[in-house]
Order: sequence, then structure tokens, then C-alpha cells
Amino acid sequence: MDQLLNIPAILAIAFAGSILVFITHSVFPKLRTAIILIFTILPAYLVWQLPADSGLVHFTLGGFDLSWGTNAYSRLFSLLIAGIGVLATIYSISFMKKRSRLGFFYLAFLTTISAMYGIVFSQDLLSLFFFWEIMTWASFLLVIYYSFEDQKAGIRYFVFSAIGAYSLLTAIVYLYSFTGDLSLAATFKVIPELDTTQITFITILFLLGFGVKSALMPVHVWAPDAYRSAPSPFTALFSGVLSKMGVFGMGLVLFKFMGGLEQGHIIREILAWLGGITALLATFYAIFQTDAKKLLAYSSIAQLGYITIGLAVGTPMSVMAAIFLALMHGIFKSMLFMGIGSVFLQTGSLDLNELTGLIRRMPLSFVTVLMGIITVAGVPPLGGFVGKWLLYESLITSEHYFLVAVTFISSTAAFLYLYRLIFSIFLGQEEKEFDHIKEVPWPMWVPMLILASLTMLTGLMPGLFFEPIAEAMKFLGFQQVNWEMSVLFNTWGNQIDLLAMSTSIFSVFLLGLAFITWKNYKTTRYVTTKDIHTSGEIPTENENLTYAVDFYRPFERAAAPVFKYKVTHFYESFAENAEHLFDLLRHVYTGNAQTYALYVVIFLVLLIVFSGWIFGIQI
Amino acid sequence: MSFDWIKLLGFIVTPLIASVVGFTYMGLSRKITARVQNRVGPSVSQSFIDVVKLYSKKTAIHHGLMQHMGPVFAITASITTLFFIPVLKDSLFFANFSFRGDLVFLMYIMVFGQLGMALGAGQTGNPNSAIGVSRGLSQMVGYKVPYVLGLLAIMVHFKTTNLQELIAVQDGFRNWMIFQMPLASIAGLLAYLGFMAYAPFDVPFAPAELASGPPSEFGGKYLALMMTSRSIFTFAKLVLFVDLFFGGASNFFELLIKTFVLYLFALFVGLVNPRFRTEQSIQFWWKWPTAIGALALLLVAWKG
Amino acid sequence: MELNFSPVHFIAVPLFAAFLLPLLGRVSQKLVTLVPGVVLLYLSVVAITLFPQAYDTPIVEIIAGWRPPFGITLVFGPLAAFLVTMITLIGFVVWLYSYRFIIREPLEKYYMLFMLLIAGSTGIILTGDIFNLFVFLEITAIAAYSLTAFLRDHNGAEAAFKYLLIGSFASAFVLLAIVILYANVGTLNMADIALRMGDVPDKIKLTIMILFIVGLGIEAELFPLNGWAPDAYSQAPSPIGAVFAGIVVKAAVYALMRVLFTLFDLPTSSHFLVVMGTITLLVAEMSAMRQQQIKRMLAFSSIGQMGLVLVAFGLGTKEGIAAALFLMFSHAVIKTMLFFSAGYLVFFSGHKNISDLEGMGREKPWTGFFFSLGALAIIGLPPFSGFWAKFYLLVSAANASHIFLIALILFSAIIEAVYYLRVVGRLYFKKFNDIEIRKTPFTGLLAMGILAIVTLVIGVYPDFIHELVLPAANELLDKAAYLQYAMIGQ
Amino acid sequence: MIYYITSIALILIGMYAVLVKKNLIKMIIGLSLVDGGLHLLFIAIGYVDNKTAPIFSKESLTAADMVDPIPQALVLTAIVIGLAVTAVALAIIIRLYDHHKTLNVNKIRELKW
Repeated sequence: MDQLLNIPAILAIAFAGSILVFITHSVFPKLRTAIILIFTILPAYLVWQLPADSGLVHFTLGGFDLSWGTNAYSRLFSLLIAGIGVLATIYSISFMKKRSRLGFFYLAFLTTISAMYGIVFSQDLLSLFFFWEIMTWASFLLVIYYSFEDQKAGIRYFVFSAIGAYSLLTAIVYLYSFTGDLSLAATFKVIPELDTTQITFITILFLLGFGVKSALMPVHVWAPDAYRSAPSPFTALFSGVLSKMGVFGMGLVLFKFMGGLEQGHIIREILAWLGGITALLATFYAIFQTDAKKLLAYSSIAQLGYITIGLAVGTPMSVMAAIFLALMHGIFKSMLFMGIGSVFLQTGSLDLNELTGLIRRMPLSFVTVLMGIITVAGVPPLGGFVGKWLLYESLITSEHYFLVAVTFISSTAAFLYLYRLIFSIFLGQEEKEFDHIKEVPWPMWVPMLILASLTMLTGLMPGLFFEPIAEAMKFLGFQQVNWEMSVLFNTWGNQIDLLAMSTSIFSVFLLGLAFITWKNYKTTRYVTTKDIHTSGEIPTENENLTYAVDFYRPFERAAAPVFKYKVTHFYESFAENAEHLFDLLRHVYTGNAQTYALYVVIFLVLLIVFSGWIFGIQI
Repeated sequence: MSFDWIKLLGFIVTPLIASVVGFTYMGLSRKITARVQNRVGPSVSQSFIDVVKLYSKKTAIHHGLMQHMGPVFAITASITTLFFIPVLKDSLFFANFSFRGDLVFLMYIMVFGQLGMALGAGQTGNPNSAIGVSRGLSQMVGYKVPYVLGLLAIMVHFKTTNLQELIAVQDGFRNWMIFQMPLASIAGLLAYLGFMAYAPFDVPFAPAELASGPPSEFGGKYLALMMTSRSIFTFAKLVLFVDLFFGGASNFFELLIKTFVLYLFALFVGLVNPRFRTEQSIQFWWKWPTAIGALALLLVAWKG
Repeated sequence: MELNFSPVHFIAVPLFAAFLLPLLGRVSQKLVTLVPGVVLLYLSVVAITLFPQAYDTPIVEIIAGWRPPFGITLVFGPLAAFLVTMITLIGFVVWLYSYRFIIREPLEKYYMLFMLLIAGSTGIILTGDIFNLFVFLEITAIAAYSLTAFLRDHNGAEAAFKYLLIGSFASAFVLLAIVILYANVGTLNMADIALRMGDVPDKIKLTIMILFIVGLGIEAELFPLNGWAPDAYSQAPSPIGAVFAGIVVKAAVYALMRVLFTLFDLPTSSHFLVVMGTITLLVAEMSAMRQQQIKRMLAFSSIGQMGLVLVAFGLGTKEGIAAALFLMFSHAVIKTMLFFSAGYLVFFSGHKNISDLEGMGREKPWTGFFFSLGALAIIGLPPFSGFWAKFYLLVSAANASHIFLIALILFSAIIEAVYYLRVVGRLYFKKFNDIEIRKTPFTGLLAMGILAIVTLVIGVYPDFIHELVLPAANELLDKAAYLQYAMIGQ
Repeated sequence: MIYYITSIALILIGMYAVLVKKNLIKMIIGLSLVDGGLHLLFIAIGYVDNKTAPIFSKESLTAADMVDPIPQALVLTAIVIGLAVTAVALAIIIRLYDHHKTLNVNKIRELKW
């Protein structure tokens, strides 16, 4: 096993696994599940065993010196990939059981995971980009997995990814033309020596590239539909981990590349504000979604906005908040997507207007989603609160006053969509059509509950996460990072004692629960949700008492001005106009042989006439 | 942490006092409202009678576990909120956890109960509850805006997020926050009206229209627990705003006066105003209070 | 027995085979299909055998014992070795594909023209004589015109007519250029011409160059001279579409570059190439966007890729030219694969339109798979060879500080991604309207499989090609060395 | 000089025919004219006044007395090529006429855009 403990071996196993699954699926379908599990768990185990600083593996490919290696920062992300990757894979086995083209699905699924390992282990820009693109097309294949209708989402995703990837590529080759060396180490060293315009240019390109994957506004428009279209196990991975690759890259750019760009630099400020606007607007959009996955997709965008803010502000505390939030987001968003996915699997619907009252049918999924929304909302005592607290305090203490107002408002508004999510699906009237619904099988709820318990753990003892984060931040250049196991504190010396908080919450909660349950729960009788008092009327069976459609109509009316402009429309009309233009343009190919001949002659004459201008010599 | 039995006593006594004061204020409010409307009104002790009656009642039905736990969530949040608010200035007995928490935490823990209650109300399947929750949450986004802006201005100005320290800087009548930072305080107090959810911002509960909104489907011990929670929470909010804007209180008498005045403020605003529709109240907060709060923050940011 | 291979075989053997085939056709149709395969296999073996030698010391073959500059020479340097090997290998794969794809009579004509095409293309690359180059260009062109019309439908004839008309212009201009060249330097050996070019007045030089650019640019699909290309590509039989993209155009581009780099050294022409290449690229990609027919779309994409190749050559640096060669190789492999799979998709569905291919990927999983693979590869995604081609090109563009150029190239890549992925999506995600489906022949799958493996292997380990293109690029740039050995020391 | 002028005139007339005439046959004639002009031009370049054909028909002839033989050899090749192209072109035109029943180039444009 020890010989396998190096990065090329891990990547080879991971990539081989994806191809092997594809082959096994068509040859011995029975072995498929075993192969899938082996080839996700084995690499994950090896990644877990990898030391935080494994040294670099150098090799030459295509005339470029490449290197792979780990450091504390990449290790943190690789563990996230490994953890969520394994859980999502286990979840997917039951989820995808009855679907076709599983070979295709798992080829793309495992390729995505492997490519993400590749990204975090890359110690040079070329392999980073190489794996980045593999990840992009593999995930694209998953986005268009279901049906033709998803194609538009897929292509939109791909186009935006391509824009991002190509701006990365531009930056990489531009940098390479200065450095002549693609390794990250050399790049970090050289960048501060460039002049300001060049640094700015490169940085913006890099940030655009990574920003697309982390769905930063205004390049987020691919995200809702792509998340919506992908199969749920993959959406969990997509939103939970894949989007973190953008965060990973942004961290590198902001702290390693931009050693020359101090805190409060204009790029950082703009980025932070973009993050803030992303968080606010995405939250507002999420409120009006009627599709559960799309709602969560917008929520993801918003959360990634917070993370971006933290990274962009760049104080030790905000960076810690950002990375913590990134990990938390990986956990809770995967678990939410898994929970919603379970509902989709059992009911075949994601429509918030249609689903209702599933709480007693799918209690475990409900608990997962409940823990999930509490974490997203940042309500204590779960882990989301820690991240939010750190973020706000870091913003206040680093004098980003209006930014903190924006983030705070958006996270308050988040309650709206979160409540709608859980209410529409699990609470409310229990309808007959959902009577037959059963809880999902254990391979699906076990990963969900594992993640749910993690959110609880991090809420009480965030120090477990702070430790590796502090290590990672050392790599990013923060020498001193203070943290404690269960106490949060800001630079003004204010603190919050999580143990005190949780003691209070849990003891009061248990007391209250004991009081209300003791001798009480047994004597009360369960009645259906039809048995309610409605102004003295007894509702009949067929009466519709579900309140779900236009859940936030008043809010919508109040917030109407915000939604007047949609950047999506801008892109769409741009793309449409461009296509019309292209369509016009191809009419130069008239189909008339004589016209073509005329082109030739005209071209010749033009060349001769303008030869002085074109070639510098007059005929 | 050496365990201090006196402090433990504080943890028990504070909620009790809070609930008593809260119920009294609720009773007074009904009386005052009646008098303004030229009615006799119930006696001040009516709230106590109600709650005792409810506690002693046998709860007959429930709609599921979430409804069962909803009131518990609510009371947990109310009491925890209270624990993290310094009830009296410089009093160790009533300080509870207030050294270990800060305003950002308070902002969040205050939502915890509403969320739990909303979940419990959701399971009942009563559309009125859902409508109430929808309205309540929408309104929350409305009043949180000026509230956050005002509070931020204060926190930034004094470079602390701890409530204890904020009380400490308001020593003496002239140093009350409302005089030190009038703009931020106005924004905060306008948001306070939303917190209290009296008219004109009572559309989430809208007694005549929605039955009583989210709690419609609760009865017996559930309702009793919720009422208790509400009274504690009312007190906690009052103390919080007194601490924030009116220099806190060094003894109970001062505390009662200040909180009662603040309570009357909300009550009287409600008495002379009709009920706003949800979007109206949201837009109300997003206009002047927000502008004032933003101005306050801008001034602070500009100075500092 | 010592095998004595010589570069002459590349021209002589297929030429001989071409004229033998009609005779064989009287004996057995089986032989007619098999012989070209044997010939191409033989040529591939020759190419690979001669390969190391060519990279070591270029082979100069003197025809009929006339020493340069009087006789005709064949120059088999690294560049020629690279391209000829590519052409023979692609040719072999095309044969493999045609083996069961071209089943309609007259087989011997098809294979005869195909052999002529191979002979002509290799001739263009090997010859050291400018008039000889013209002759081979014409041989290739005539074979290509006829093959375009091979399917005997009116569309094929129309496309062939356009191709012929424009192609005749090309030959006229090239011939005119040669005439003027000869009038001024009095020799036809390219090395010799290059030596004497210094005495020619600039204006005449420029006139010749413009004529060459226009003439060869027509064959190299330079915009706006490429009106023939989409029609010819889309109407020719699919393997021939692949041959156009993989062989004919590559030879034409080689001719253009050989002329520009060896005969002329006007530095300004490089900018001209970059600009024209970019325009070609953009116009072609934009035109491909809304195409209804899959093969026509592929044709435009091919033109676009040629634009990229021209850009890369136009950069004029060693790495730029290396990138161009890499791009040529990668494009030859991928586009051939795309034409092959598109050929079967069209064949089985019986429709040329993209909208009629819906669901074909589910019915024909492997063909669809190869098409998708090709689409991903040509967009330039790793781990396929297209990625490295594009990456080398961008690196060299950045080193020449053409940032704007990079942006345009990448912009076109995005357009490319959109139209390719649309097709890929259609292949898989709609129900197929019932049409009788036959099995894809094994040789066809084998041909596509070989190409897929090549593009994947090169994608994972680009050094194979990268190490080959560098000396080849050097040869094109290092004029002095070329003169040295092409003139055999004179 | 007259050769040059004639050949260039031929080329231009041919070009004109190709670019302006709508009849396919006339266009092909134009192409042939261009070819012819080019061939003539080539020969003219190698031609030297008062020299004989490059054939050693008399003992007294030396290389200096002959015109340049290379263009003549090349033009022979070029003529053959031109012939082949014309033949292919005419074959294609026959097929086009079969289908379209017209020789007007403007009406034969099914492949476009």
C-alpha cells in the first residue's frame, strides 16, 4: 500500500477506475457496483493517507516541466473531494439503480472526481489547466445526462466554463511568456516583478477563470440550470466540491499570485463587492424559485458569494471564515442536494408547488434537510453559524461596513427560501397522492446523516476544522492564525463561547422537550393535517389547504424593482444577436461559382493595390 | 471554569422574572388598548390567568413531531437570547452569558426561535399558519435592513460587538446611544417596531384575518409554552433595545421604567395606525429607516 | 535481402498502382479494394523506415541522374518526412474505412483517383522543383475534382464544378507565378531559386509572392478564396471529405509555406498570414454555427482549423511553426475521425441534416462515441491531442506577444464548442425515429478506433509528436541548411 | 513584345469570360483561354529573337543559337494538364445539365451558405 502513496499512482488509479467502470458496465454489469466502490474508496483512502507535504514529483511532458505535489492547502481540498466524493458515490449507487447508461454516468462521475484530485495536486499551471478542462467536460456530460431539454443548460454551462477556462489559459500562456516556467513556485516568485498593468491583467483573467466555476456574478448564469439538470448525486458533488475548485484557485491567486497586491487593493475590493452582490441577488432569486434544485442552486451561488467576500477581503480572520465556509458549504450543500434528490427519487418531482407533507413519509430526509437549512441559515448551534460569525466579524473589523450590511441582509433573506424549501416539501398538508412514499434505502440516507452529524460537530467544535485550515493558511502566507477549539473571537477582543451557547441551547431545549413530552405526548393523539380548525369549518378531504403557490407574493411585490434587470437576458440577447450575425455572415458563401471566382480575383487585385500597405513594398 | 452556584441561580431566576414582566406588559397592553378604544378591557392579570389555565389543560391533539417540538424551539431561543443579554448593568447575577456572546450572535439566535416555531406551525397543515409565516419572514427582511445598518454604525463607532461594552460607553444620561448616535438609534428604533410586530406591522398574526397566524393550530400546553416564550422574548427584546439605545439599567426599577416606556412606544404607534400590508411595511423599512441607517453608517465610516 | 527504400516510392508506387487498378478491375474487384491498402501499408512502412534517417541527414533523391539545379530532386527532410508519414498513415486509415464504405461501383475508379491523390500530395511535399510542385498540385486537384463528383448526384457535380473553377484559377495563378519566376531567375529548382532570389527586384518578387499566395491560398482554404471548400467537403464521399481535410489541404499548406519560407523572406508576409488566418478562422467558425448539414459543418470547422494553422505559421517563430505542424497532425487525425463517424451517421440515418441525426448516438453507440470524442478533441479539450495543439499555438502566440490574437482564437474556440456540442447533444438525447439500422462494418470501427487511440495517446503523451515537429520546424526556418542539402553542396 | 501583349490579352479575355459569362461552357472556354495565354506567355519568355528551335538539327548549331528549351518542355506538360482539367470540367457540366436542364451558372446553386 505504501508504494501507492504517491500522487501519480493515485491519479492513475482514479482515472483507470473511471475507464474500468465504463468497460465493466458493458462487459460484466454485475461487478459494476463493486468496481465503483473500490475505485472511489481506494483513491480516497490513499489521499487521506497522503502526508501534508509529500514533496514534488517532477516530470516533463510535451516540452514542459510539470510537477505534482501536496501542501497543507491542497490537502484540505483533497480531503473535501475525497470525503464528499465517496459519500456522493455511495449515495449514487442507489439513486441511479434504475437508470440507463450507467457506464456513461460513472465514467463521467469518476472522471470528474479524479480530475479534481488532479487539480488540487497540480503544482504547475499546465497540469492545473489540463485537469481543469477534463473536469469541465466530464461534468458537462453529466449535466446533459438526463434529456435533450437539458442540453441548453449544458451548453450554457460549457460556454461559460469555456470562457473561464480560456481566460485562465490566456493568463497562463501570457505568464509563461514572461517566466518560461510553468511551475506554481516559479510563478509566485515572478509575478511581483511584473509591472502593475500586467499583474492586474493576469489577476483579472485568473479571477474570471476561477470565478466562473464558483458562479460569481455576473458569470453565474450557467449555474442554476446546470445544477438543476444534473442528476442529484452529481449535483451534490457539483455544488459541494466542484464549485470549490474555483475557490481553491481564487485562494491561490489572491494570496500566492498577488503577493504584490496588498489588502484593500482595488481588485480585492471589487471582487469582494462582486461577492456581496452575488450573495444578495442570488438570495433574492432563490426566494422565487419553484423548483427545489434551482432554489438550492441559487443558494449555492449566494454561499459562494460569501466565500468570495472572505477571500477577497484577505484578513486572516476573513480568510479563515472563507475556507471554513467553503468546507461547510461542501458539507451542507451536498447533503441538501442529497436530501432533495431523495425526494425526487421517491416522488419524481422537484416542484415546490406540487410536493407537500412528506415529513412522516421520509423522516430521515427531513432531518437531513432540516439540519441543512439550519446550517445554511447560519443559525446556532450548527456549523453554519461559525462561518457566518467569522465572516461578519472579520468584515466589521476590517472596515467593510456596507459589505457586511449587504451580506447580513442577504443571509437574513435566506430564511425565506430555506423555509419555503422545507415547508413546501416536508411540511404542510399531507396529500393522498404521497401516501405510498417510503423513505429511501440506507445507502442513501447513511451518507446524508453522516454529513448532518458533521454540521453538528463543527458547530460545537469548529476547532477540528480550524486546525487544518490554519495549516493551509500558513501555506497561503498567514504566519499567525489564532484559533481555539470552541471559542470564536475577533480582533477587537469580542468573543463568543460556543460551549456556553450550546450548553444553554441544549439544556433549555431538553428541559423544554422533557416538560412538554413528559406525560403529555402519550396522552395527545395524532390527527391528520386535514383535521384543523379553519374558522369553524371542518375541511373536507378534497379541499385544497396547501399554501405553496406564490409563497412570497408580497415580498415579490415589495422587491420587484430588484428583478427588473436580469443579466441572463443580456447574455441571451447577446448570444442570439451574435448567432444572427453569424447567420448573415455565412451568406458570403453564396453558392454561385462565379461569385467565388470573383472573390479570388478581387482578393488578388486588392493584394496588389494595397501591397504597399500590406507588405511594405509598392508594386 | 469554576462552577458558581449563584450564577446557576441567575440562570433560573432571569427567565422567571422575564416571563413575569413579559406577561404583565402583555396584560397592560390589552388594558391600555381597551382604554384607548374606550372599552373596559380585561384585567392586567388576564395573561397570567390564561397561561396558567393553558398549562393545566390536557393537550388533546398534535399533528406530528415537528409541531410537538416547535414550541420547545421557541422557548429555547427566547431563553438563550435572554441569557446572552445583560439584564442589569454591572450585575453579575443577571449577567449570565452576556460576556461570552456578542451582537452578531444575538442577531442569529433571535431567529432560531422564529424558525423553530415556523417549522412547528408548518407541520400543522393549517394554511393560515403558512400564510402567517410567509408574511412574518418577509417582514423580517424588511426591518432587518435598518436594524443592521443602525447596529453596525454603533458597533463600528465603538469598535466592539459586545453588548456589555456598549452599555459601558453609555454612562450617564447624555451618553445614551440615542443622543450619542441619534441617526443609528432612530433606524434601530424603527426596526424595533418590526421586532415587536404590533400594528401597523402585525400582518403576520393579523388576528381577525388569519386566526392568529402561525400559532393558529396550537393549543393547551403547546400554546402555553409559546405564550411563555413570547413573553420572555418580548422582555428580552425590550432589554436589548434599552441596553442598546438607552444606556441599560443599573437597577430593576430603572429597567422597568425604561422597558415600559419603550413598550408603550411600540404600543401607541400601533394604536394610532392601521395595519400595513406586507409589501407596504417592507417598503416602509426600505425607505426612510434604511436611508437613515445608511447615513449613520456612512458618517461613522467617514469619520473612522 | 536488403530493402532499399527510397523517397521515390512515395510517388512512384501509388502512381503505378493508380494505373494498374483499372487493369486489375478486369481481373477481380477484390483485388481492386485490397491493392490500395497494400500500397498504403507499404508506403507507411517505407515512411517509418526512412524516418530516422531523414531526421538525421535529409535524403535528397535525384531523378534521372540530373544533378540539381538542372534535374528534378526529391527532398526528404524532417518536415517532409513528418508530413509524408502523416499522409500515408491517414491514407491507410482512409483505405481501411473505405474498404467497406465505398461499395458502389466503379470501385477501380475510386481507388485509382485515391491513389492519384496520394501520389500527388506526397509529390507536392517531396519535390524540390517548383514546376514539379505545380504538376503534382494539378494531379491532386484533378483527382480531387473527380472524387468530389464521385457520388454521381447533381450536388456532387455542382460542388465539383465550383471546386474545378476555383481550382483552375489557382493553377493559373501558380503557373503565372512560376512563369514570372522563371523569367527572372532562369531556374526551377527551389533551392537554386532561393539562392538567386536576391537579384530579383523587390516589386517582381512581391508580384510573384502575391500570385503564389492567391494560387496556393485557394488550395489552402484561405478566406475569401475558399468558396469551393464547404461544397466539396460536404458532397464528396465521407472518406474523401476526410482526405481533403487530412491530406489535400495539408499538402497545399505545405506548398504555400515552402514557397513563402524558402523562396521569399519578406518579414511582412508573416503579419499578413496571421491576419488572414485569423479572418479565415473567424469567418469559418461563424459560418459553421448555423449549418444544417453535419458534413458542411465539419467542412467549415476544417477551414477554421486551417486558419489556425496559417496563424501559427504566420507567427514565424520556431515554436509557432512547430505548433502549426502539431496542429496539422492533430487536425488530420481528429477531423478524419469526425468525417468517418459523421459518414456513418449520415449513411445510417439516410439524412444529411443534423436535425435528422437525433438519437443516432443511442442506436449506434460506437459511432456516436467516436463522434463525441472527436468533437471534444477538436474543441481542444484535454486529454486529447487537440488540446496540445492549441496550447502550443497559444504559447507561441503569447511569446510573440499577440494577446489580442489569443483572445480571438479562444473566442472562435467557444463558437466551435457551441456548434459541436449541439450536435453531440442531439446524437444522444432524443428518441430515434425508426429507420432500419445495419451494423457498422468492423473495418470502419477499426479505422475510427485507431484514430481515437492516436488522439488520446498524443493527448496524454504529446512528446511523441512534439519531438518530431521541432526539427521539422527547424528545417522550414533554417533556409541555409535547406539550401545546403537540397543543392547537394553546390 | 507582341507575344507578351497577346498572351496577357488572352488571359484577360479568359478571365472576363469566366467572371461575366453565365454559360458554363463559355466559362470553361474562358478557362482554356487563360491557360492558353499562360502557355503562350511561358513560351514567349523562353523565346529569343532569331534563334532556332532547341533541336540539334544541324551540325553547326550550338546551344547559344537556340531558344530556351525548358519552357517548351514545361508548357507541353501544362497543356496536358489543361486538357485533363477541361475534360473533367466538361464531364461535370454534362451531369449538371442532365439534372438542371440549364447551363446558367446562376441557377445552379443548391449548395450555399
